[in-house]
This record gives sequence, C-alpha cells and structure tokens, in this order.
Amino acid sequence: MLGLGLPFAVIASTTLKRGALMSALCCACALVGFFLARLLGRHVSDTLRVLLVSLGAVCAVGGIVQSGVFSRVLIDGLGAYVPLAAANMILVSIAVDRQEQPFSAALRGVCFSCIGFTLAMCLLSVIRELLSLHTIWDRPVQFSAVPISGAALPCFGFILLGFFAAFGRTLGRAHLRILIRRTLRAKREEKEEGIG
Amino acid sequence: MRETGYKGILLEQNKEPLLSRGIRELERLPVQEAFFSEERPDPAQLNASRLQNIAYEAQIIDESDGVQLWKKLAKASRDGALAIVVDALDDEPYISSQLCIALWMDDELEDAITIVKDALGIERAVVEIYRNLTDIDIRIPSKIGNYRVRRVGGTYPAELRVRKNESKLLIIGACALIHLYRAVTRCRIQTTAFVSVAGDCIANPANYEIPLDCTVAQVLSASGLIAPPKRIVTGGSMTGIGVTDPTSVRVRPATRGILAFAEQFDDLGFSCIGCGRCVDVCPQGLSPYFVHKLLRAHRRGTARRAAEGCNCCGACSYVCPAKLDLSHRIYEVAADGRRGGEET
Amino acid sequence: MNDLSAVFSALAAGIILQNVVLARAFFSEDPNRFSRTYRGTLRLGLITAAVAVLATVFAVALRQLFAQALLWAPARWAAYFCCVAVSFLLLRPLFARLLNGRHGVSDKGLLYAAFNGAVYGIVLLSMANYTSPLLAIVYALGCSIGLTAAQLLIHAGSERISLSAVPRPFAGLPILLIYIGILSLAIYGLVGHQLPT
Amino acid sequence: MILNPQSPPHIRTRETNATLMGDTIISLLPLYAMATYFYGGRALLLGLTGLLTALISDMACTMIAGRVPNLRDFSAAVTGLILPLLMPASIRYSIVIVAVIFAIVVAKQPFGGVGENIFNPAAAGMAFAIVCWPAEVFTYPAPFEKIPIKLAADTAIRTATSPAQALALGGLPNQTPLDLLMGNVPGPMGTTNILVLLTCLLYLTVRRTVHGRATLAFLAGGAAVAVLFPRAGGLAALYELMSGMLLFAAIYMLNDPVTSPKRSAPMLLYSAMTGVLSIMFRHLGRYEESVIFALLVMNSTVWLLDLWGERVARRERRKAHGAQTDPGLPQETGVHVGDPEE
Repeated sequence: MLGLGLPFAVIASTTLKRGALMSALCCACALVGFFLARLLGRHVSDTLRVLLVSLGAVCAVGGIVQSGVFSRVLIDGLGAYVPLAAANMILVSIAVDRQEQPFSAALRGVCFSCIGFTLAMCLLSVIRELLSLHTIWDRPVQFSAVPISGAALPCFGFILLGFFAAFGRTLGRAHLRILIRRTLRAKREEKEEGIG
Repeated sequence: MRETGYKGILLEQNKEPLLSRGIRELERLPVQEAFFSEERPDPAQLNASRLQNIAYEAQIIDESDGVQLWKKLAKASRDGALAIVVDALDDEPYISSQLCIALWMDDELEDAITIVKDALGIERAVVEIYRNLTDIDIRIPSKIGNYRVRRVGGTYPAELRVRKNESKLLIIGACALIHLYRAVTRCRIQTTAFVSVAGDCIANPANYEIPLDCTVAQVLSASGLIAPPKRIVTGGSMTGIGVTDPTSVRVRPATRGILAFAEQFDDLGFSCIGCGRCVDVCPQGLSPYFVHKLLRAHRRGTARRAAEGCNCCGACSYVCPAKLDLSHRIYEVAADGRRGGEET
Repeated sequence: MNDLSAVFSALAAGIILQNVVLARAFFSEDPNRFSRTYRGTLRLGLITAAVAVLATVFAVALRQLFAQALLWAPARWAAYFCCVAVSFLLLRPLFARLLNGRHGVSDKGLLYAAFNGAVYGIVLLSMANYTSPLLAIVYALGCSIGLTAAQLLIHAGSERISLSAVPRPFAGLPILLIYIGILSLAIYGLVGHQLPT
Repeated sequence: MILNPQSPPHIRTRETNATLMGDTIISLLPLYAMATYFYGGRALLLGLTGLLTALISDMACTMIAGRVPNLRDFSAAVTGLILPLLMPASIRYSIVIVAVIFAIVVAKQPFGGVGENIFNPAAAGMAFAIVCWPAEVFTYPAPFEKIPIKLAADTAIRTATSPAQALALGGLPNQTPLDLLMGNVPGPMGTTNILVLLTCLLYLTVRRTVHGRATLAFLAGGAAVAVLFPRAGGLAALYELMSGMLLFAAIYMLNDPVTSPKRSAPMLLYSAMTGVLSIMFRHLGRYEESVIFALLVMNSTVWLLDLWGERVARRERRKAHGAQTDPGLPQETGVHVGDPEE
C-alpha cells in the first residue's frame, strides 16, 4: 500500500484506462529512477541525486510518450499529469530511499511498491468509473442505481482513497493480530510440551 | 471585542428556607461551652496585641479562608489595613450561614466589628452581601448598626470580582467575628461552627450551630433526613468536597455547609459538542473547551499554558451540557503549571 | 483595463482553482513532516512560491527562445523541469539562511518542500494555459499563493484532527485525505468551474 | 454508607446535549409542517427517510467503531432532518439517502463522531448532492403543487423559477417580498418560509441554543456584498438575503456548535466571512446557491480562528493580571499546539 498519497495520479485516474496508464507511467518512472539512483551511487550529494533522478524520470516519460506505446488521445486527455507522474517526491523517495539495501532486496522493494500502487490505482479508478459513467474499460455495465457524477471529481477520489487506506490498515492489523496469536499459541504449546 | 470580560453564571440561590429562621442548635447535638479564662477583658480597653491574644486563646479560625484569625489580625495591624471587610457574601447556592448571621445576629455582629475596629484603629468597615436576581424577596438591610452594607450583585463567582487589592483590606468572615465577639465578652473558645444544612434530603434545612468534631452522619441524622442521600457534600455546592464516608468526615471550624442530595449524576455518555458555553461563563476568560481538547490529546504542556489562572469556581462544569468534569481537571492542570512555574 | 482584468482573473484563477480544487497542496503523505508550526509552514509556502515564479520566468524565456525549434515539443517537459531545478539551486542558499534548522525544518524538508511536483505542476499548467508571458507568470504567482493558503489550511486541519478522537484505522493519512477531499469538494462547489484534466 | 466520590460542582444545569439537540429538532418541526402545507405528504416522508437513514447509518458506524450507540444523542437525527429541508419536495428518495449517508459516513464518523467533525455533516451531504445532481437539486416544484408520494417516470410536476434562480439569471424575482416572507415561493422545501424561520431563530436564541448575533453578522456580511455589488437594481439586496437557503443555513448550519468557533470575536468574523463568501460566489460561482460551500470552506478555517481567539484572550488575561502569570514561558509558544517540545 505504499505510495497511496499520490494526488496527481488520484486526480487523473477517473477511468480504468487512465488509472492503468497513470500507474504504468509511475511504475516505469520509479524503475528508471531506481536504476539511475543506483548508478549515481555515492558520487553526488543528496540534493543533486534527487534532482537528477527526477530529471531522468521526466525524460523517460517523454520518451515513452513519444514512442507511441500508448494512444495519443489518452495521453492528451491526461495533459499535464503525465510529466507530473514522473516528477514527484513519492516516486523519487521510492527510488532513492533504498540506497543502503543490497541491490536485489531494493529492487524487490521497488517492485512491490509499484505493484501495490498499481493495484490501488486500478481499484480506485474502477470504482470511480463504475459510479460516474456506469462503464468499465469503456464498456457499459448494467447497473441499476443512479450515476453519481461526482465520483469523477478529485474530491471523491481522495475520500475513496482515505477509506481504502483505512480499510487496508484494518486488514493489516487483523492480519498482524492473527499472526501474533498464532505465534503465542505455538510458544505456549512448546512450553507445555517441555513441561510434559 | 474583549475576550476576558468578567462573565460567570447566574445561579438559583435556594437560600430561602434557611434564611427565614435564625441560627439554631440541634437538640441532639448540644453545644458544649468552654472558656479559656475567668476574667473578662474590658472591650473598650483592647489593643491590637490583646485582641490577637484573645483570638489565639479562643482558637478562632476564619471560615472564609480557613486561616487562624490571630494571624490575619496580626498581618492587618502590621500592614496598616485601611478598612475592615466583613465577608458575608455567600455567593454559592444553599450556603447562607454568614448571611444568616448578618440578618439575624446583627447586634452581635455590629459590636464585633466595633471591637476589631477600635482595637486595630481602622477607620472604615463594610459588610459585603451577595444577592442576585433569583432571590429578590430576601430583604437585605442597607446598614448593620453603623456599618454600611455593600450589596454585591451579578453573577457567581462574586468573590473574585469584588476583591481587587486585598493587601490593604482586613477581610474577616461573619462567623469568625461572632466567635471573636463571644471570646471577648465571655472568654469562650470556639467550639462550634455555623453550618448550613440543606439539600433535598434534609427535613429541616436551616443554619445550625454545630459542635466541632461531630461527624457528618451525626449532623444529618440530627437534622432529619427525608430520603437516603446519594451525594453528600461538605462546603459549598459549587466548590465543596464530595463525601464518600459520612461517618469519618467531621465538622471543622471552616466547614460552611453540609448538603445532601437524593439525586445522583449519571454518566449520560455524552461527549463534548463544542457548544462553547464554558467559554461564555469562565470568569477568568479561559477556554475550558480548548483545555479539555488538549488534555484529551495528552498535550499537557500546552494545556498547562492554556489553563493558567483557573480558580476552580466550577462555572464551566455547571453549565456543561455534556456533564463533563471540566473544572476539576482544568484546575489540576493549572495547579500543575503553577508548581512548574515556581520550580523554574 | 482589459489587460488588467485579464491579469487579475489569471491571478484569481491561479489562487483558487488550480490549487485547492486539484488539491495540489499536499504533495507527500504527510505535510506535517516539513514544518510543525504555522510560521514555518508559511515560510515554506513563500519559498515554494519563489521557486515556482522564478521557474516560470525561466520557462517563459525558454519558450520564447526555442518555441520554433524542431525538438521543442518532445523536450519541453524536460526543459521545464530543468527550469525548476535551476531556480531551486539558485535560491537554495537564500532559503538555507532563512530557515535552516529553525521551525523544525530540516534540510531534506526544505528540499522536498521547495522542489516538488507541486512547483513543477505550477510551471506546467501556467505554460499550458497561457501563451502571454506576463499572464503565465502572474498565474504562477496566483498558484503559489493558493498553494501556501492551502498548506496552511491543511496544517490547521491536521492539527485539529490530531486533537480529536479519530477511530484508529482512520488516524493519520486516511482522515487527512478525507479532510482534503471535503475541502476540495467545497471549493469546487464554490467556484464551480469545469475541471481541466 | 459509602458513596461514590464526586468532584465539584455538586449542582449542574438541567440542560444536556439532548436538550440542545432536542430544541433544534423542535424548531425544525414547524418547517416540516409548512413544507407539508405547501407540497403535501411527500415532504414529511422525505424527512422521515432522512431521519431513519441518519439514525441507522450513525448507529452502524458507531458499532463498527466498537462503541455503544448512545440513544440520547440526537445529533444524527438533526443532520437527517436538516438535509431533506434543503432539497426540493420533488427530489428522489435515493438522493436524500445518499446525501445523508455521505454526511454521516464521510463527514462525521471518520473524524470521531459527535463533537469531533470538522465539517458540518449536513452541509457536506448537501454539497455532495449539489455537485452530483445539480439538475435535480435545483429544480423546484411550484408551491401548492401536490406531489405524489411515489414518483413515476412520467409524472409531470409543474416546476417554477425560484427567486435565487431568477437572481442568478440576472433578473428580479416576480414574487413580491411579502411572498418571500410568507414562503409562497418555489425553493428548497424547508427554507422559503422566512417568517417561520425567524420565529425559529427567536425560539432558539431565547433557549440559548444558538447565538443570534452570529446569524446577524452573517446577514450583515451578506448584505454588505449584496448592496455594494447588486446583481439587479433596487430591491435586489433584500431579495438576495431572502432567497434560497441562505437564512436556513445561517440559523441551523452556521450555528452548529461543533463546527463553529467558540469565542465571540472569531465567531462573528466567521459568520460575517461566510455571509460575504456566500453572496460573492452566488455572483461568481456556477451554482445558484453557494452558502453550503462557503460554510464548508469557512469550517476548515475554524481552528485557525479559534487559535487566534485563544491568543488574544491569553494576551488580555496576562495584561489583566500580569502578576499571577509565570514569567518563564515565552508568549509566542501559547499558540502553537504542535510545538516540537511536546
């Protein structure tokens, strides 16, 4: 659930297509930034590293957009949010903050962050698209309730994200509780066996 | 717009059945008199040190602040007090023993004031009595003997508002003056306290003269209970102390009242809705709401600063519609802050 | 007169619309981590504004110079980004003197606050929305003021939230997101413009 | 006999939260009566829908949070009753339900429930409804139009232009001010009866549930803008103040104890600013009614205003009895609640 607080992505991802595009761009940027940061290593100061990593990510996004992997219409619809997906502090911190770890562990961390982020964005954009337009991936869906046009607004995205985060936290805590209980029981049984 | 203007609350005084009769004695708790000397001094010949001596011998304690009377007299003669203020304010509901003395024992009170005045050589004397809109039918004289009565109106708490520069005033409670009068004229030691016994459990609410050291339970049973009390209070209804075991709490010289209520405050489970009434009434211009919020978030440091100056009058707790225990907690924090301030 | 009103409307649009509606104001998971006092927040906001305006000036200059160049369209994002980076580096010594160590603002906090997606977004939007150089700069100024105001409001909100008994799953980021959501709903309703996306 | 320990004071007012909220509910009843008089039983049914939704969702949220629902707490009922009054009588039930759920589940309970919410729940719910379904929310039936309880797709309801809409279109309403006073105009079903509203305000002020002066400051702020920048000549300012949900919001939502400043000076500033904003954005904004949004925006500044009030009070307190205060603490630190030293 890392990287949930990404306002630009939230604002832009009103439909599943856009959400997927945004998360793809963000993931690409995070990976590019990560490799760049690794490459730079300890040779430059912290500030400069952040600047260079962001610049690299922006260039990468520019390249991806120019390469024509994604449809032009979609990119233009997102407008200014495309470069913003590359240059924001959360992606940079995902990329830069793993300097101390060994390479493989750091890469795994970055990948998990990206996957979590993509999942969250997709879930968010599916719900918003379903509520506001009654479509998923531009295909109409039979849905009896009234369309809530406000779901396309950024504010709704934030609120939804807030509830997601709370829900995620509850799940995480429940999981933790189960783990703790299991460990405790295992310990107790061990002790009893020892006594027996 | 001023944010710290004096506000306070207008309280239903509930003094009526107590004030329509004079000070009485309980039949089952007779007063035992005791004397410290056989020879009676001549009231006209008293000087300051002799008066202090008498007050010391008679073990008189001022009921308005719990200080020994001789110390107050000594301080006044040392500082050269300008005026005597007889404290008969009684701004808390139910409590009326000082007022009762001012109304029913006015001759003795007048003589007592004269004695103190002559002995210390103080020019002026005034009797302060509190009254507000809710008890207009109590007739308060404009003079007690030769001494002017100053009527203090307005809201509770009145004490703070009228006492601006205490250092040049000699403030004596009316009950202590009566005890002093008895000591001077009959060499009597203070063996009693004037206590208002009231509340909705009491059969005969009145101001009683009660021997010291009897327990609250004795007083209550002697004055007659019409219902088993759920809450018993010694002291004023706003600032008094709740009694948990009435058989172990005893009447002290500074005990002003014993109140017994049949009704228990239930915890209604309300939380603060921020109505701001506590802010409206706080006489010190504090914001109990703010302090409450800070305290609940465990920010004691900031709360201490926000609570400084609390005098625990209880007005905020009184008005709180959520029935939160504000004044107690805020006073605690403020006292904490004062201690911290002294240390540094 | 017309120009003046255009300038003012650009300023107002910048202040209100582009910031709080889009909630550009929070650019990290915890705005509180940059500064813990109102004065510090205000100062950081001013710094952000300075960087944004200076970067817009550079960007406008770049656009005037190279708008006809062949590679301008694909390279413009990177170019604008360089503007932000350069203006941040230029102004950094000044900021460091202004609040280093004080108001609980660390060096990293300064970096994250003065150089971030919000500033970059301001530059991008003012470039995209206005062709006139003056209007673009004024718009950036408006955006920065709005950003500072929004930061203050969000700081106040998070402080107020920290004093109330928020249910545990919501404590911290989720409740702040909901707060920002409702706030941006309110401002959106107040201004009521169609959202540029 | 051992009694429970009690801390002073030992007497309390009879008033409780329930009394406060109950007063508000009582004063809402005449508005429902008037709405029923104008639009028939559907108005009552809408109110009932709102009330039930609010109570059920509030209770559900409280239980999910692991607390015991307090049956004496009427605040959810107030929210549920206020919201339908802001809507036209011909609104669909589902919109009322969604708005109430938004109010309780998003704007109130996540912040901690009663007394902790930053935004007025009713205002938030209404804002959501306006943003999502502006057409439905701002289409008003003509007064005395009997609206069937259940709306079919082909039910034709005679609609009319409300004074606020007329003003938004740049003209003057074709009703006389007397009509507006009596409530005989199209509009949100509970907010058109100016006379009844003023009576409710009087009742609530006498019961000290609301501060009448805050409402007055609101109206003064609004009137100032309306007079300085009239949208349509002569009586426009008067119409501005009497149209739409302005007065209703100024009584029931502005004075919401939870979300308004506590001291009097910040309260007056808050009210006046809300008035100014709501009239100003009637002119500039997209919707004909902006008081709801103005209120929400101002709600977010309440904490700043409160801090400012505390700071002023503290300075005055120190001036008044300077000797009692301890000199060891710098004055400035009193304001920053989030001091790092904590």
